[in-house]
Amino acid sequence: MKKLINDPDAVTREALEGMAVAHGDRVRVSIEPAYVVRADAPIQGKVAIVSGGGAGHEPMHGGFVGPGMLDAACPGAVFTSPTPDQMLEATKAVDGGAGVLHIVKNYTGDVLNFEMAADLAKGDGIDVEAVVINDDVAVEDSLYTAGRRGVGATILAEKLCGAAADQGRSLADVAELCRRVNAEARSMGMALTACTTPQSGEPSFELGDDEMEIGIGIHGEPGRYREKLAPAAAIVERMASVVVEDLPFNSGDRVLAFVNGMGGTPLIELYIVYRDLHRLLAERGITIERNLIGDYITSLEMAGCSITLLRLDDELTSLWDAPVDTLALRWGA
Amino acid sequence: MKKLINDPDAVTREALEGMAVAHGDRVRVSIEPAYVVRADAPIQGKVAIVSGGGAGHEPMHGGFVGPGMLDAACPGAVFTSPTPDQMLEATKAVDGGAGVLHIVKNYTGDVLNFEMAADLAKGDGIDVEAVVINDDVAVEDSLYTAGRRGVGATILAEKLCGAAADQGRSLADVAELCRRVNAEARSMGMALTACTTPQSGEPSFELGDDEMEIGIGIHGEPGRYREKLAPAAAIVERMASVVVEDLPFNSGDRVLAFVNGMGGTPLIELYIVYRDLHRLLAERGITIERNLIGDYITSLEMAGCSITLLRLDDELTSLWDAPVDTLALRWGA
Amino acid sequence: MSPSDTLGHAAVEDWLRRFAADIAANKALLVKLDTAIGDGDHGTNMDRGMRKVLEKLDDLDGGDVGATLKAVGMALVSSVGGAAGPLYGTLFLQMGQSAAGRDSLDLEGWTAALDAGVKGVQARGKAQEGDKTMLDALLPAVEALRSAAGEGAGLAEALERSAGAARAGMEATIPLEARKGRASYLGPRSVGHQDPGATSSHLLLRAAADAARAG
Amino acid sequence: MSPSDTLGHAAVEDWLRRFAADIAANKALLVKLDTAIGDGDHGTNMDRGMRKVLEKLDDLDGGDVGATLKAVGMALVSSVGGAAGPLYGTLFLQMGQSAAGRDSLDLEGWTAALDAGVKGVQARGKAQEGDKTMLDALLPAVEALRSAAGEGAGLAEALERSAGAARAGMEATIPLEARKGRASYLGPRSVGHQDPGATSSHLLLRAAADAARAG
Ligand SMILES: Nc1ncnc2c1ncn2[C@@H]1O[C@H](COP(=O)(O)OP(=O)(O)O)[C@@H](O)[C@H]1O
Ligand SMILES: Nc1ncnc2c1ncn2[C@@H]1O[C@H](COP(=O)(O)OP(=O)(O)O)[C@@H](O)[C@H]1O
Ligand SMILES: [Mg+2]
Ligand SMILES: [Mg+2]
Ligand SMILES: [Mg+2]
Ligand SMILES: [Mg+2]
Repeated sequence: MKKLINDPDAVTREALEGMAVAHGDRVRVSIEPAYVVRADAPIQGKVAIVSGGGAGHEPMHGGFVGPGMLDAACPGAVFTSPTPDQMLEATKAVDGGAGVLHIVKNYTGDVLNFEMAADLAKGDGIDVEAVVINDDVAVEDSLYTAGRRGVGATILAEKLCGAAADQGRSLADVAELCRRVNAEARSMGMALTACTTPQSGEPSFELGDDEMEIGIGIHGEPGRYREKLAPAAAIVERMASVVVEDLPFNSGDRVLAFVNGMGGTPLIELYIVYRDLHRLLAERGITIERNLIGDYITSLEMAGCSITLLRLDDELTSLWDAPVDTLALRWGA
Repeated sequence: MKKLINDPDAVTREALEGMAVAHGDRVRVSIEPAYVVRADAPIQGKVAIVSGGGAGHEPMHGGFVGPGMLDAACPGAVFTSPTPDQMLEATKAVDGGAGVLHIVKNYTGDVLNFEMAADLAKGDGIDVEAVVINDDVAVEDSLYTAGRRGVGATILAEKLCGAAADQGRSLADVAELCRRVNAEARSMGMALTACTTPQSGEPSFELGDDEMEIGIGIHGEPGRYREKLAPAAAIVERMASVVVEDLPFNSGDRVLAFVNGMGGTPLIELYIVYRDLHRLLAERGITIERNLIGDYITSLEMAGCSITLLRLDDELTSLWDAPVDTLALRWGA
Repeated sequence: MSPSDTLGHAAVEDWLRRFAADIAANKALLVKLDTAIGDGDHGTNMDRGMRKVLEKLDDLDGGDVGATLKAVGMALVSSVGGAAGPLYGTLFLQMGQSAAGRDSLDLEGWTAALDAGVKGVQARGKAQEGDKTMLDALLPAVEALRSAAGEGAGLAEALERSAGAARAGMEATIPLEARKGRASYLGPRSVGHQDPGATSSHLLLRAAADAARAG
Repeated sequence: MSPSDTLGHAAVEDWLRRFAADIAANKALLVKLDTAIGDGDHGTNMDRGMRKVLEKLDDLDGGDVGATLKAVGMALVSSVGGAAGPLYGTLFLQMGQSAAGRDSLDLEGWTAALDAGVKGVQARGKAQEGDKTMLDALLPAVEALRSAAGEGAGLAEALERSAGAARAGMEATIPLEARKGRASYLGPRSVGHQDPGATSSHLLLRAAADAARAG
């Protein structure tokens, strides 16, 4: 295992310490329990937004804490959902009296821990709503299973809900928006290589030189399918057609197209993916009205990418364009 | 070789096509010859700043084109300096009558091609100054060799000179500032893994599971030294002490600390590196006044990092804080 | 020393310490199993939690088995994270609830406590037997306790049979396709692998049987 | 057909086509050599450039050797990039300058042209013999042409000797520590590897000797 770390068990803590000394002007960092809140929290009268999840997906979520997006983020150990006490403390730290939205990615661990945290926070008199994001079309949607994973749409929901909260909307409104974003977004991911968690020290799966995993999540799990390596255009076709047909996105739709790197893929390749995605959508009469290209929801050093499409309307577009001032997303501020 | 590409010989072109459809509101992209200019170029009366170099270092340089930073960037093939005709066309496209600064990284190819381009542009009546950046302390500084490489300081120079140009300073002034930034900055890099260019298809060097390369550049070259893998704090000590002692940075100095990822290193690790760097500098009485942490000058998917320190004074600090509005660096705008 | 037919507070502590040691010893195995069909953290998650539990046990005073089990549950909830944190946390919290105020557990008390714990896991995780989760070890273990009691077995013997049932349930997860937890994302590719949570649950019941025999 | 003692325009074209073919055939080797002590692009850079040159040659009209060589230099400058682009570009531009208006080159003309080209490379790149660059193949090649002429050798024989000297110079780069170009960053670690630019320069002069023999 080759990593720039000191101690596999201290990765999250030491990175938080780095964040604290680097960005004390923008965020307040608590090490124990571990959470990051915007420096000026709580904002009185504004709905606060809290997210969290295992570490190893950076810049998600800590990089999205700031005006116009998240009020707090709770990181767990690498790929391990954080615990209710972290979420509870973060929730208390950001509550400005208008309630707190928990944006939760649909993984059993995240859902259960956030559930317990919400119960505790409610016990403390804080108004909490939780919305579970489950946009990953690689997984069958079923009542009898853990259901679809939450992936790229999480970031879009965090941005859009952050903007809505800034407009002074109520907790119920912001939560409803979050559900709508989730309902209008679909994602799929693929990997060219595995990743290695500091704790395990071994690659998360073995893959031949001419193979790729299609339908991966963001935790180094093997994908749904193992296939022969293909050119970028074919990979884009393979993923985007499933994404498009699932919602479905139709001719005439305006979308936000999010091409996300899994951590180990050079940016230049993401632009090739975007080029091919743009062509494919154009052929289907779908217009990309906004885009996001880069490493935003990663899986350590995994090489690969994911594609997320969100159907836009004027409201969503204007919420997307609203100012945001975080470490990883910043405009208009 | 596992890459999200269609054709090893078309990587730069297809990525530029992606950039053109993604960011047409911010930049104008020319495919043949290949260059990227800010959408509103030329800015009359402002000194224009042009940089360029091989591709594979993204977001450098295309990601730094925009208000407050570069007016144009010229990408070559992966790791191959662009050609004079590209630089000439870009120079013409951005000249607003106040002259053009070429910021050139010190590699024989970059220097020679920019030299030819400057000669051609001068022949066309454009006032051109070139400043060569050579901040890499891993390489001996000597009149009889190719000298030190240009690495992390390039980005700092581009930002600071962009801000100076925005203030309406003259070409001579901006060039002088660029030389000063170069003189006050030092860098060193290391790799945990090699990288693979699309053209060669093979890793740029072989490295054992317990080895690292110290003193690498940004082109997949082996480093100056091959050493046993070490914890992050020891690696930081190994690199930062050379950087500090080279200038030297002294107790009482205020610096900008730039922790750069080589492309395949998770952001969480860069924050651990920053934590350890912050400690080391604090012990030496050096204050980090500004910082930059992330993948800005990369070497494809190489895992590793570089550390750049720039000695600040009030002028440099306020130029750093000035608004910048590019794809990869954006604040105050 | 012949095995006693109740688990006193010391025996419960012994059980927890054995479990912590077994988790530590099997950390790499649990990581490996979780790497195959999950995200490779089950071993480190459980180990982090059980190390926290050991710290708690060192600070304990009083002999209330229920209070101890609750403290264990709280420690797990606030240190394990992932799916296993709330699930094992709930198991212990519910066991503690069931055993509240008791200074020892006989077979009936132990069975009632474990049953309450397992019901808590079911309520929280909404999984059923055959979904390829820890429940596939836990549910047969409760069943085995009941039938052992019906056949008049002593405490140690009953816990031995419950550990055996947990082992069989754990092994029976191998051919299953996962329907809950992270492994469900793999669909058919989850077949052929033993569930990590069922494996740690077997360790839990194996440690209980060992504590009962020693106690 | 016995070799002629001048290189006419057709022979010059033949030389350039042979060089393009040799570069294409040795692309992987040049990449490998450049990977060891540089950035692994010398083969693709030169191949991209020589493919552009071939396009240019197809469009040529007129028999001015100097004009052709200049066109080749321009094509290389605007397509190769890296260090090799300006350096090989300059080599051909200066050769073209020296041969301006000539429809053929005799040994003296060829020697003068190559000498001018190599001086151009030196002026641009500021390298000296022994710095482990293409000059380590080029400079001995010019030297060999001169001594062959002094000894009364014919054109083909002189070019053969010049190619031999280039090969020896190329091989002699192996033990050198690089002082120019990317390989210099390696310091002592550059020792033991053959310089890629010297290797392509040997191909250039080998192709010239072959063209002269065939011509
Ligand atoms: N809904 C559920 N009900 C019961 N057990 C579950 C459920 N989901 C997951 N598990 C158990 O949790 C184990 C995984 O735990 P762990 O790896 O620590 O958490 P995570 O999956 O969040 O990484 C699985 O092997 C399975 O036995
Ligand atoms: N200053 C110089 N003078 C002469 N030749 C040089 C000089 N610098 C580099 N070279 C030659 O250029 C070759 C490398 O070319 P290439 O790989 O195409 O460019 P780059 O080094 O920019 O990637 C080296 O092997 C060397 O022979
Ligand atoms: Mg996990
Ligand atoms: Mg190169
Ligand atoms: Mg797990
Ligand atoms: Mg090269």
